Amino acid sequence: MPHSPHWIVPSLNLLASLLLLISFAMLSRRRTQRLITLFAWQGAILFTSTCLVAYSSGHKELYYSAALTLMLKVIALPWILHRLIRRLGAQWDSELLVNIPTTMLVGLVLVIFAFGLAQPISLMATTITRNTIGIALAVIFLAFLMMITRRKAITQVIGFLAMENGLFFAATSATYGMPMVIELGIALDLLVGFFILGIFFFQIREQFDSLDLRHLEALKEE
Amino acid sequence: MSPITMVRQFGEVLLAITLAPLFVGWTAQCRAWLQSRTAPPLAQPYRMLRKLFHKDVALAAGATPLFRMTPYILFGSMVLAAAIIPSIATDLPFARVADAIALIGLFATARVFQSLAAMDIGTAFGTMGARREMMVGFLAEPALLMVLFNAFLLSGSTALPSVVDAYSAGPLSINPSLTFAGVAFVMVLLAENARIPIDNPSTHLELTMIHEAMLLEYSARHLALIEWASSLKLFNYACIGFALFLPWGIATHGADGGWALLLAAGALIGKLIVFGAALALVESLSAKLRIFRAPEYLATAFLLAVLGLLVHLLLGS
Amino acid sequence: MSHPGWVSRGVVLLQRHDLHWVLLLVLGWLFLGAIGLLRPHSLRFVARGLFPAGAVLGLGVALLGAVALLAGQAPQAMVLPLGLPNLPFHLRLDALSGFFLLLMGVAGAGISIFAAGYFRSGEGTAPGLLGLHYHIFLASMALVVLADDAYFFMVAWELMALSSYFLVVSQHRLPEIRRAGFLYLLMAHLGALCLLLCFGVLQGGKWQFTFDAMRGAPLAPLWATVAFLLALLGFGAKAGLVPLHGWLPEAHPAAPSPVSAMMSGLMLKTAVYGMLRITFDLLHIQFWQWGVLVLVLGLFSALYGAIFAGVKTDMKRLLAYSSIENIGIIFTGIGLAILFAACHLPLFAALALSAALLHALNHAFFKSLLFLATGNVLHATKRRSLGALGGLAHTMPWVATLALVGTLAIAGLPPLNGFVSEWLLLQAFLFTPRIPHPFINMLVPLGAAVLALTVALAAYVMVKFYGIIFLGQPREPALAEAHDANWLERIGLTWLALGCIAIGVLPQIALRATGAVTGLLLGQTVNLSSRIWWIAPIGAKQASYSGLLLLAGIICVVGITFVAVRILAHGRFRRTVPWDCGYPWQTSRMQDTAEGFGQPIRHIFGSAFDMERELPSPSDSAPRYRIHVEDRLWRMAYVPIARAVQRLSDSIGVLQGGRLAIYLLYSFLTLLGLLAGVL
Amino acid sequence: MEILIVLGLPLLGALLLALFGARRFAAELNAGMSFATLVAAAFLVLRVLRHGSLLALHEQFFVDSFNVFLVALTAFVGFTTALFSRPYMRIEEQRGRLSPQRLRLYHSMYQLFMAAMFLALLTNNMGLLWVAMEAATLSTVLLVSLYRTRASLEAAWKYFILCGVGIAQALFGTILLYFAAERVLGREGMTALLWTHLNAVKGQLEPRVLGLAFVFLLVGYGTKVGLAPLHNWLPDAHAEGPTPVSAVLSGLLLNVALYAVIRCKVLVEGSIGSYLPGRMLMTFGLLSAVVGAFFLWRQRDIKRLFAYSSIEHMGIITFAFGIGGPIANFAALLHMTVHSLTKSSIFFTAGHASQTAHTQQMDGIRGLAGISPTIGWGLMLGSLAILGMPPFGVFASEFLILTTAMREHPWTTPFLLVALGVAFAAIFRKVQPMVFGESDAPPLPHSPALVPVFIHLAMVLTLGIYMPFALAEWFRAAARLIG
Repeated sequence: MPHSPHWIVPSLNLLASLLLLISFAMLSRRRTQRLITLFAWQGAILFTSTCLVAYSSGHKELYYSAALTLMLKVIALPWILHRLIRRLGAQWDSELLVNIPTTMLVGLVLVIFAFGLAQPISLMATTITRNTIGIALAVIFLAFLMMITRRKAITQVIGFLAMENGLFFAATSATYGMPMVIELGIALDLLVGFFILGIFFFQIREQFDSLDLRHLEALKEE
Repeated sequence: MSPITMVRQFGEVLLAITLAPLFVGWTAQCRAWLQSRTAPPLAQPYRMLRKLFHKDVALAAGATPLFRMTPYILFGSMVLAAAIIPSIATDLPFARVADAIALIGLFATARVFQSLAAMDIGTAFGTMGARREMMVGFLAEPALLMVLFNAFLLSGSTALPSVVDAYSAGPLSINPSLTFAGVAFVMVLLAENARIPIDNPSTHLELTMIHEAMLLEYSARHLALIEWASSLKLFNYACIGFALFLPWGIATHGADGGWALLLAAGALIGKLIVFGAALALVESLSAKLRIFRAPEYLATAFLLAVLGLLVHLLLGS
Repeated sequence: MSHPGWVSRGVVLLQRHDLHWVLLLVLGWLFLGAIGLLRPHSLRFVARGLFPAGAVLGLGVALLGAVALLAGQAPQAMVLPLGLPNLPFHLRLDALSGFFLLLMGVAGAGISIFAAGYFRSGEGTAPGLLGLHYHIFLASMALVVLADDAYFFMVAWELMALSSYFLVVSQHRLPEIRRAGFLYLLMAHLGALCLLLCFGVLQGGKWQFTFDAMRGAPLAPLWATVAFLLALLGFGAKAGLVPLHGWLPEAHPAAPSPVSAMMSGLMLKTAVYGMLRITFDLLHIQFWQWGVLVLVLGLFSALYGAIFAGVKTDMKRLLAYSSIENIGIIFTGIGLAILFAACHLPLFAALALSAALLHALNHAFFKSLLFLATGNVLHATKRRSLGALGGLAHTMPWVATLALVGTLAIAGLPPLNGFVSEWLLLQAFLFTPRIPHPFINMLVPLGAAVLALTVALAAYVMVKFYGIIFLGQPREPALAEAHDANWLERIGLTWLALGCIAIGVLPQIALRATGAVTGLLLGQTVNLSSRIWWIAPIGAKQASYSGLLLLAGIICVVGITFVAVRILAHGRFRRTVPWDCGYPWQTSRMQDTAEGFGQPIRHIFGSAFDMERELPSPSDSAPRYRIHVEDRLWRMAYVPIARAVQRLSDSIGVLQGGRLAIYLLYSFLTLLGLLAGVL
Repeated sequence: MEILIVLGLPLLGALLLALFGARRFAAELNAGMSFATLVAAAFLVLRVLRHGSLLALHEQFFVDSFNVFLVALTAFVGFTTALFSRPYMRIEEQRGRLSPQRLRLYHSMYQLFMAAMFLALLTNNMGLLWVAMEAATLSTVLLVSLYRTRASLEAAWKYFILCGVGIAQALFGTILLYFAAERVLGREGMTALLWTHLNAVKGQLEPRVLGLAFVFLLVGYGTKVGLAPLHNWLPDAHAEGPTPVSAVLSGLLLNVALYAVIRCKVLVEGSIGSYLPGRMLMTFGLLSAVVGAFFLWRQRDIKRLFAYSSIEHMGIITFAFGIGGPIANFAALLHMTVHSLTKSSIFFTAGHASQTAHTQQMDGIRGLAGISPTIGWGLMLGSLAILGMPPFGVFASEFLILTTAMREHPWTTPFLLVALGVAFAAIFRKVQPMVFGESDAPPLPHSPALVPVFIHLAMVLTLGIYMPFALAEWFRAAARLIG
């Protein structure tokens, strides 16, 4: 175990709490562009925390995944998203299914639940980041909640990506990251999936000339 | 089987064949007296038969062979029944052919043939009569079976000779269950033989008649045979009743020499005279029921028989 | 029993490979069906060629069954290298299966011969396909009684249902026939599922699916009862026991007449077989409560069937309800047998069981005969409603005569076969007071009364059936050119009619057959008197009956009377018109109708029906009387179930509301729920 | 070696078809590649039969009796489906519903999908399993939306989001699994995600963590299995995609997803030693069976109908796995096999049926037996088979499942009865008028390729009355493995 300076752990916890904060912010934002920005911030924090973990724990391969995060989640995806919404003219996210205060409350409950779940795990964890597992789980739940409460296709995708972030954070914080092969595979899937999404947006657009999910409720048991 | 048993058998059958119309005549006479009419002579049924036998048959156009066979089948089955029922003696070689239940079956066969024949010509009345006859039949049979059940519980057998033997072996006593059964049996007898209150043999009022409606198309010898068969039926029922409820005097197994037989014959005639009178009395006292009341009437008979059954099982004799 | 030498030698020869022969013949049936596909559209090839061959095979099966039954050797077993791993197909031929093979073979032969003459081209399915289904049907029924393990039994059982379904819908262009077929297959499948569960209980947790293992496995009383109830459900559904009878009056009329005959005469009996196999063979204990249950169900079905047969005006529907009645009688016998067996009165149990078995055999004969006869009427007149028939005795004397035999037999009249079994059953009832349970021994005798009522009602129904179809005047002019059965059909009908007479006249032989079965199942047979023309099942003193002598007696007396009348009187007669009651404008439409015949029954048992009447008003110029009688149980049992399913499926549609967010919510809640669960 | 071929051939096929997929011979090429894969799979099977289970490439790949028979099944159904899709897609093209470009996409994606499934089946690495499952989803999303109609887009979208989210849960489950394993096996040599190693040490894995992990894995992969209430994507995707895709989705993808669930169940049950996972599976199974059955009752669209029937059957299989024990597992494996064979054949006939009638609405499909007997009787026999009518194999497995359930968990049997009964009524009352009755529709322009249908049905029939010794042994071994 290489040396880990005393300031590492507090700063990691700080980052983690920032992550949680951002998730709540995403939950409360209405404008799609804001969401994308927040998503990018989330990626950035993830990148930093991963670097810190890599530095402190001395697992070199974590740097690669950090780099991967940087490229993918901080630069590539937000950029593409921005261009997308500009092309699709979908900057404005209209109403939510549930009003914001309620969402917040539910989110709060979820966070508590997540911490409760993570308790046994973090007790066992040997990593210096053990306390952040609960936060990772909370981030996942909140992303899930966001997907449920949003109406537009793009926002759902962002929620999906946020969930991915949460997972990544969980991986790094619980186990110093998965083996490299898996990381690559995951990243690849993410990328492909994202491209498919892009294709979708245009197809949906040309069929429904809107990304509002209300048009996507035709298939049901009448 | 020894010649004496054969003689007994045939003697009984002949006795039945000859006595049956006489019995009907006697009943009619009693009725006439009770209704203070001048009675027809006792031998009136015989004259009737003789007249009918010498007439020509007027056969309806659409009649099938079934129609022409039926009178013979009716007569045949009734004679056969007479051969099975121990009216004067129990040791009859032919009695083993059918027990009481089979006897009911035999009567049912006769009934079905008569109804089919009645439907054969395709007149409105024939079918109506057939329908009503069958209805009375399916209502009467359960009651009759319950009556037999009573007898079986007492004697442990449904073969009439054994029943009689069993009774006469035991002490002479009126069994409570049998009283119920007896009443039920009489009611069934009235219904099955087209007597008041279910049917009236001496009317041709179309809307109420059952038995006569089935005979409308018959004439001459066919009619004679049918009439004879129905008198035999009444006679047979009476004999079944005697065997079940008043078996005294019937020459039982073993004790059936010539004198015993004579005695039995005398007893039989005596019972018939009394029964005929009683029958006439009942018929004169009661009024004919509407056809739709028949179910209630027969249900009562059934109920009485079942009561007898339960009484027996409860008192456990 | 004493055979002449050559017979016994032949019997020995057959016994040695009895089961193999049977299997060979059954495969022969399948083969016949298969080669029918070579020229599926040639009626000549299939009908005139294959069906008679099938009939011959049927006779062979019957012979082998009889050998297995009467030669009284040990059961033969055999294993085929098919089926599931660890569970190859087991076959077994013992007295019970032998009896039912006999039944199927004999009656099936008659039906096949008839079918050879019956099928016309251009009626629904191609003849080749029809032949395939028909012979698979026959073979699967034989395999059902031969099967000796649960899996093979179920396979044969469902194969039977499937092939008969295809036969039922052979004229599938008519929607109502499709509906009937659907209802039939559905009920059959549900019943099969119950049987599946029943075997699931019987396998005793050790996955021993062979019947031998099940015989050995002891069951707790509770489990045994569960198994029994499941079996009752499953086989009751197949047998058409009320209230599981819904499919029967639909499917039997829908099928072509030989198929109706097969279903009613043979297929229902496989349910009886299964009931006996499980109750007396596989389950090692019985409880008297079971007996009471079966008895009550049986009596109820019997009465119910008889009542409805009385009011129905479609001749095949009428016969279908009469099948329910007869099945009810058979199950009454089984119930009595269970009751007696549970009370350790094996002799009386044997009596009741012989009655049930014998009635199964008899029903195979007379019901098939009558269904085939209706087939002839259908072909000759294109009419199924009694209201349009009448007077066919003049135009179709063969059918009329042979149908008369069937009518008298099913009406339970001596000296024909129907009477014998009912007589035996009533005899069995007479001993119910010996049962050592208070109440039961008082109430069960009433069952005898219900039975008597049923039998008498059957007579009523049959008078209606025969009288209205064959007697009277033709109700429609078209009936005048109705044609009689062709020679193949005559052979089939005659064969079955002879069966009715033979069993009725010499019931002793049939009793020997059933005796072998009761000996196997109860270790007890009714007492078989040495002379061939008597039966006295308990003892000559209790009761005895002789169909032969009864018949001889009637014939003698009738003959003597006839001759006497000719001698003493004369034989002259002249034809005249019927008496017109002083109303000379009578038409054939003024005869009493089938509805009219149903009237007393509607009057007496009115509460059993859903009736809708259409009465003419007195001032009606063209008065019409129409009455429609429906099965009340249909409304009370079947419709609610269908409604419940409909409602549930309507309400469940909400789950698929089309909103992605809601779907996500489902999975989210599932996740949280499970997490809370493991926490 | 065979493993690499089995994996490589579809990838190669995907590449080739991406290039030539628009050409005339593309369909034949597709079938050819599938056939080659089938041959390779056959060799793999022989190898396993001869030498037993084998590990390859640093233990990254693993073949045992459980997955090898799924590999064989997948290759076989993949091949027959390719055969079927040749004339089917040709008719679609003639009808102008698809352009050659779309066909290119279709063909290459088809091969890619096969490759993904083979990877999922063959890999020994739980992480790779996850990757492969995700890849399988991604490759089919575009197939579902192949027609580019509003409905198909919507279906594909829902499919993508629901399965994507589900898969994400599965990833978290995998992470937890890794987390638990790492503390026993350590990070070195990357053995901590290899199923064989995990299986070896499953006794020492931390129960609570594995319990949590199983929940996430079950919800994740269960979404792809189509377990209620996670099933909502399934009917839409099956109904709106082209029929061959519906066939492979229903016949293969669900199996593979269930395979993943079962692999996880083995580990978890070994670790926490309680019946909790089994009970969960049983509950999910029963729920899916009942829900699926009642959904069946209200269907109007033929492909939707059989999609729901897939949900019902997946429920039954899951239930059987939940019961556990040699017999139930055996039955479940058997049911997996016969279900995928039967259901794919049904989809073949259903596709042609709807082409004949120019509609997927069942009210519009009538009298198939009259128009073209092969389609009609194929549909009738297939439906009877899937409804569990003997002598078809589905009955064999249902026989074992029901008889086992009756003894081990009697309380479940009423639900099973209701599910099976309602499903029977629902499907048969729809199929009967489609096959029988009158119709005046003209037969298809291009002769339908129903050879696969009858091959499948013949195999199912055979399994019902005779099971080859090798296959039985195979199932037994697999059943023992699952425990």
